[in-house]
Amino acid sequence: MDIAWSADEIAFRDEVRAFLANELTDELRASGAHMTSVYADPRHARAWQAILHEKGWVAPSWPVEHGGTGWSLAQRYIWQRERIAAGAPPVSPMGVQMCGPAIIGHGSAEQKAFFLPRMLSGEHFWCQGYSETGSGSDLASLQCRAEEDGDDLVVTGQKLWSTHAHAANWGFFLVRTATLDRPQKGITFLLIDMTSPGVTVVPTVSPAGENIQNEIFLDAVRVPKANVVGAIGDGWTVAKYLLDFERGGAAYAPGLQIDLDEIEQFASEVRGDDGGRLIDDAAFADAIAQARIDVMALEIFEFRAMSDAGAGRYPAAIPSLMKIRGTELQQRITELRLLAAGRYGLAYQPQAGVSAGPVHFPHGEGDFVGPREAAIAPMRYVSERAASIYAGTNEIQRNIIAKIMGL
Amino acid sequence: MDIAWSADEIAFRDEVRAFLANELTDELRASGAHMTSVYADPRHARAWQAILHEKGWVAPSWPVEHGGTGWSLAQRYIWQRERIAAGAPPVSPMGVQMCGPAIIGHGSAEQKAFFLPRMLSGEHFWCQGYSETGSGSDLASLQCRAEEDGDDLVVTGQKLWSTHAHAANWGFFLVRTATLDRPQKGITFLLIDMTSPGVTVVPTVSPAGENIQNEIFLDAVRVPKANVVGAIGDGWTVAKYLLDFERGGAAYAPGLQIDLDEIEQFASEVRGDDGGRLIDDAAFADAIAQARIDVMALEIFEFRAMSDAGAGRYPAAIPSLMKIRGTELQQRITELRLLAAGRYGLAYQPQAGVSAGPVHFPHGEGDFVGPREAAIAPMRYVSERAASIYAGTNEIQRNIIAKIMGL
Amino acid sequence: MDFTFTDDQRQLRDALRGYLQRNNGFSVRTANARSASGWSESLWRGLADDLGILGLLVPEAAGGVGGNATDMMVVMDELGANLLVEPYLETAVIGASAFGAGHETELAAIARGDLRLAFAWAEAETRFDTLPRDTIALRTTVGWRLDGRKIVATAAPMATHLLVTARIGEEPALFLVEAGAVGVSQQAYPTIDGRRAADVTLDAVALPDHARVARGAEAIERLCDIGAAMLGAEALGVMRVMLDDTIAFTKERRQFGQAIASFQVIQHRMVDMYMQLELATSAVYRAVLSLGASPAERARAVSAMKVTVASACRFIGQNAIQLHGGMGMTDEVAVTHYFRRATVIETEFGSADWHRRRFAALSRAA
Amino acid sequence: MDFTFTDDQRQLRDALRGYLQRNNGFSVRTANARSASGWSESLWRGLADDLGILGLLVPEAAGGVGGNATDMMVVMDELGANLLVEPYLETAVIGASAFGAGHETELAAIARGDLRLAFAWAEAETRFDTLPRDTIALRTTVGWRLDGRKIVATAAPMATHLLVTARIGEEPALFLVEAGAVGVSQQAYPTIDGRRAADVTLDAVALPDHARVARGAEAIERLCDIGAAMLGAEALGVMRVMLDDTIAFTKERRQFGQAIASFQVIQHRMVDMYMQLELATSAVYRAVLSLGASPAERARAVSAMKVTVASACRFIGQNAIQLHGGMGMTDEVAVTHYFRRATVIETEFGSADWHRRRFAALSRAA
Repeated sequence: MDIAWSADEIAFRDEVRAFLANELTDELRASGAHMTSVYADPRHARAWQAILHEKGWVAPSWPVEHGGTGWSLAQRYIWQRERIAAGAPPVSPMGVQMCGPAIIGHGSAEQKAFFLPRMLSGEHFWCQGYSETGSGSDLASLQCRAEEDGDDLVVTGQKLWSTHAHAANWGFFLVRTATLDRPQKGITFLLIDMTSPGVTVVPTVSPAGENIQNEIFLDAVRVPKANVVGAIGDGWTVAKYLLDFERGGAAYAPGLQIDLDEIEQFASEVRGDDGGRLIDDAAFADAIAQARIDVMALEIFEFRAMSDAGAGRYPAAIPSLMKIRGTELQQRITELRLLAAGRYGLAYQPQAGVSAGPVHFPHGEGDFVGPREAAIAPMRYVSERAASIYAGTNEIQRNIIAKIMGL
Repeated sequence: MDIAWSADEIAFRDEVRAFLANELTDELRASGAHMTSVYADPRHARAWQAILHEKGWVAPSWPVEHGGTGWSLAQRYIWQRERIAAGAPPVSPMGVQMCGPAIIGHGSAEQKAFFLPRMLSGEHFWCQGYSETGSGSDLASLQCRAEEDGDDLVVTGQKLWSTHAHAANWGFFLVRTATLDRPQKGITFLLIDMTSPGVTVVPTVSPAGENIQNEIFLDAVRVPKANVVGAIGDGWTVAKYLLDFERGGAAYAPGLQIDLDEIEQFASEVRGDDGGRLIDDAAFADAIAQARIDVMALEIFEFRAMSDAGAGRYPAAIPSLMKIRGTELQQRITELRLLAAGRYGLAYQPQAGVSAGPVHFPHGEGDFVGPREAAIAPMRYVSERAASIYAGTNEIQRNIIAKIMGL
Repeated sequence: MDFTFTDDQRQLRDALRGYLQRNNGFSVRTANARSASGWSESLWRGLADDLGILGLLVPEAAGGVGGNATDMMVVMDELGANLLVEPYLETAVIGASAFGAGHETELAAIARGDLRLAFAWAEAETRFDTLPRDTIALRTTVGWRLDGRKIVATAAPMATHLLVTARIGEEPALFLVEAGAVGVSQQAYPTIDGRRAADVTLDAVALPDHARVARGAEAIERLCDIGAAMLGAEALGVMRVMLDDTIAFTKERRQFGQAIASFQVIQHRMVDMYMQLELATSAVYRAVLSLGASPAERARAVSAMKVTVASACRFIGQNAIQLHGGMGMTDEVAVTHYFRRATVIETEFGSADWHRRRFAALSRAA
Repeated sequence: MDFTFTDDQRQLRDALRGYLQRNNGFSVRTANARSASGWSESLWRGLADDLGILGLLVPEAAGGVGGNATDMMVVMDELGANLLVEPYLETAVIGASAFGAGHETELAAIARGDLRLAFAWAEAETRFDTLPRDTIALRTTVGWRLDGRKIVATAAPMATHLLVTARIGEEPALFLVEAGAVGVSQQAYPTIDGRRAADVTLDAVALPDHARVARGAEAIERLCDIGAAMLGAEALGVMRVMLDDTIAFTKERRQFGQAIASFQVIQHRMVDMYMQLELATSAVYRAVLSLGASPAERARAVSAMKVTVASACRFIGQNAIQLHGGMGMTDEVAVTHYFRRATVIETEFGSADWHRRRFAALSRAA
């Protein structure tokens, strides 16, 4: 066992740092640093992706032949860590991390040739069409129907919680092409041009007043069968492949460490309850220390998963354990951020941050009151309640782990 | 609404205080103050009961005609509070609080005339025979059998977790007299002379090394049918009546307040982590304050339940809510006690306390090291893990409440 | 000792509940909150004229109802359950409690609905401390001159007058300031619960002599304790709705072929929410019934309550969202609005940490 | 970066596991713990002669194995899983780490099993602070004189020698003292986890010059950190058994017609126990792998670990008892013994509060 990064890994880290120092503009840094949720706004995300594309670093986890970087898991972890530390906005995950692997694993040669380069370049900006009104955690119960009609599938239905659908030109969807004995059967994985006739995107306003998610209405949308990934009716296999693709790559800890750094920095500048600096307040200092300790344990847990995956071992419960713990700490840290903000944490001032979408509640423009950090705090707190809900609620994750434990 | 005690209630409190001040001997006080679990040792409990019997205060919740005090719920609460504050040992609950109500509600005139006076005087010291190896939370599944044979029932089986059975001369049992469609049917409530041939009591050693609970083996024990309370086969009704008897009388808060007083007193005498007194340590002071705040809320919750019960209202979920919250705080406070004890909390020194039964682990006699409070702390911590298990685990209580909530 | 409501209190609650259902339904309330002013004049008038509750704490001699703290608790609970955005707490609770003899005019104006108040106590450098630090009142020949800056004064943008804390030398005091007075400027913004607040700058504001409404630290602390206690009562209504909505939603919502309320983990979570609500209710009763007690006893009960209520608001609020799943993350369902109100209540008049420490100090002193 | 065990380490673990199953089974271990001496001479000899692990950290030149910290972690984990009561940590970990050049004799005696040590660092007035306060070492013409009193020195009643911290003026130092030396007296007692400890009085104890084994605060803190890290490794074994036993018990135990492991609330509780164990494991790995780092980095990793492990010990321990129901409240089932060991580990070498504060101070300084 060895906890130190190797000389090669350190050299790689330095290369990454130099790249980030050179390429990040002030505007991009601000966009990464003042996010009001975990999502960057699409405009900056695309601008940053263009820079990465030039360098060939958009999709580290992809195979090299499709444009991946050929990095080890450790290098990928280092990249994420440094990227977050430098304040760069994240590349939108819907294309590169979610749809890309599906195409790579189950797509046709034509699909790979057409979609993957455009995904890397950012020409295609992707959204996801999975959840429905009656199908959240129980995704397999989805009802959005696609009927075969010659060379096309005709899709009618409704999708929810589609992040950035309002800014996307392509979407990957799960639709029902047949109703069979098990709900997982008869589902098809389909790529839809979001400019197709019959596609309507309606903004969903989040509790924080932002339009990040959307509803998508599909009304007899004609989609060529050539856009089916895998076989018709075999979409569940594709969707599961996608979930398994990034094993060993979970990296919550780097972002959480930066969050804590920001909060500590802020707390060293404002007054605490006992008259001194907030950072010197015993209860607050205790809470920060506990959060740091928790993040440290999570970080090593991530290292261990990475090391095990590298050695060909990867306990099935790991992704669910990571998701639960990562999001619990993420939410806990938004609580600390809100606590640090004190009374200014009550003010609704999305204009102080960089929102991932249009803001729909009444709010000011330009100037804001109090510190920027305090203005962002309630946005983050409210937005991050979603973290324990999306991608399988933490209750569902515990069900999954219990099953793996043989209970 | 009014939170103040009335003048009458205050006068009653003063009467109680005067009585306690006069009657409590130093030995009895020590027995109450240095308990290693929630149980007093039988010898002191009986000595104190004799004093109460003379005063007529053994069974406040009983009807006056059977020897009750005729007190209001508020007076009963005041009595408990003052009794605990004065450090008096509790009277054994198995007779007066558990078996007594069953006899009062469902017993024959002969049973009342014979058992109730002896229960009050302490001549009969009672134990309970409910739980079995396979029947803990699922009490109705009990298997201990009683066969009818002329005027007798012949009982064979095994009972667990019988508090103070080693010191009892009478026991109240649930036994199966028939196997019917529902497990609750065919159960009989039976009073058994513990000196009967065929009764064997085997000590159960607790994790803290004490013998408080026991196993009871019944091998063809002949019990006159005259000792059946209620009808043969109707024992479940009697057992449920018993549970309902003390509604509105829950009083965890008074004892927990005294516990916290003791811990604060102790913490003001020992050193804390930052060099000053433990009580001045920020983290410890915070934890104590939180516990006091929690106990305050519970106290008013108890007052409300008492007030509502007095007004004829008593939501069905109340006993389960009280049990959960009372035991959670009870356990939390044992954690604080252990924390206060510091390193001396590791030492196993039951000889520093007054155990409710013989101690079976190797330990010293007489002299102990460190403060007495520290020596008792680990005993209490370990013993009180039982609080969330006995009388229906807290998980079962939540099931009960969920059902009442209509879930 | 008695914890039952009187028949009058039950009637008051029922009347208020019916009125608000008719006049402050969810869509109406949301529209009011998002309007330019952020509140409804007609609803305010209704509280005064139709219900008479603006004067609930105003003495009968001054045109009010002369009600007691328990009456007000009943009202605040219902206002919480209906997410009222109008400045009732600031006006009818804090305002009515601030004015004593000599201010009958203001009390009457409160009861009539002509006065809308904001309580500007917080400053950038005081965090949750109750007393003023950088807002200074100076004696002038005709009265007072105020200078300073107040932050996040809730309801200030919709107030006719501000109750401003300032210190005269070392003595804290409370001043009544017209919102439009010369030297008063506001930077207004919404709060995350759909209300309005402002940072208020006071630049050589000239006030008449009788503008000093109260003096001394105890007077200000008492007002904050009254405000916190009644905010706690409001929280009970807010939390009750979240629990009821969550129970209803989980009974309706089906996943994997069954209502999610049938899953044991979900059931136990809602049991714990119910428990938190009962404990918070108990703490609020004690705080409200202690408002007339000695300052130390009052403060201790209020701080204990605020800690208990903050924890309940967080637990019930977060779990209400969690159990609503994705639906909890849209602005369309009422529960998200209650969640945000609960989040604000958590730290209003001091965070749980602040009150726990105050409680500990008071307990030590006792 | 690499978090995999070597083949040698896996073999070591398997060999140790098999040996302890044969020679330290639950009833044997319990009988040893309750015997007059509280430990087993034959098992101790076996650790030295059959397994060779008493010298695991002793350099090969001194007759040891020359193993590293990861090797020791593997061993401690297994000892935890088997609830060893013999003074292995005190002797083979702390002792072997305390002795440097010039103490080859003692190192060899450790490896041979001839030395059994106790680490007497705690004093009545220092709570969890690592450094001595009221134990004083004075220079004499031939060596040292020790006076003072140590509390709850675990393993002292079964030790041949004590490692005693004392201060020389302001400088802390570590001394090797024969357990039977003139002036050394013990008041011995069991601990709640079935081990033995003593309060040790040192009354003008005369020591030779070379009895001073180490000097300076850093030397003592390093020893405590090594002890805490390896105690953390032991905790992993203790917790793993509790989790495994609980899973097995809940799958077997039936109530209301089904295995209690089939109830969702019970399942999620065990998932959370598993989570705590994984996080504790991660924290222990970091602490153990940081033992050779700079003092600040080592201390930070160890304190973080101790907080994480304490919380895991409490959560897993309490829930293991809870899910065993009444069975968890008897001395007969193994889980109660593991629970008591876990409870002791929570505060050994400092409570979670103490380490959280140390961590915060170190983080601030960094």
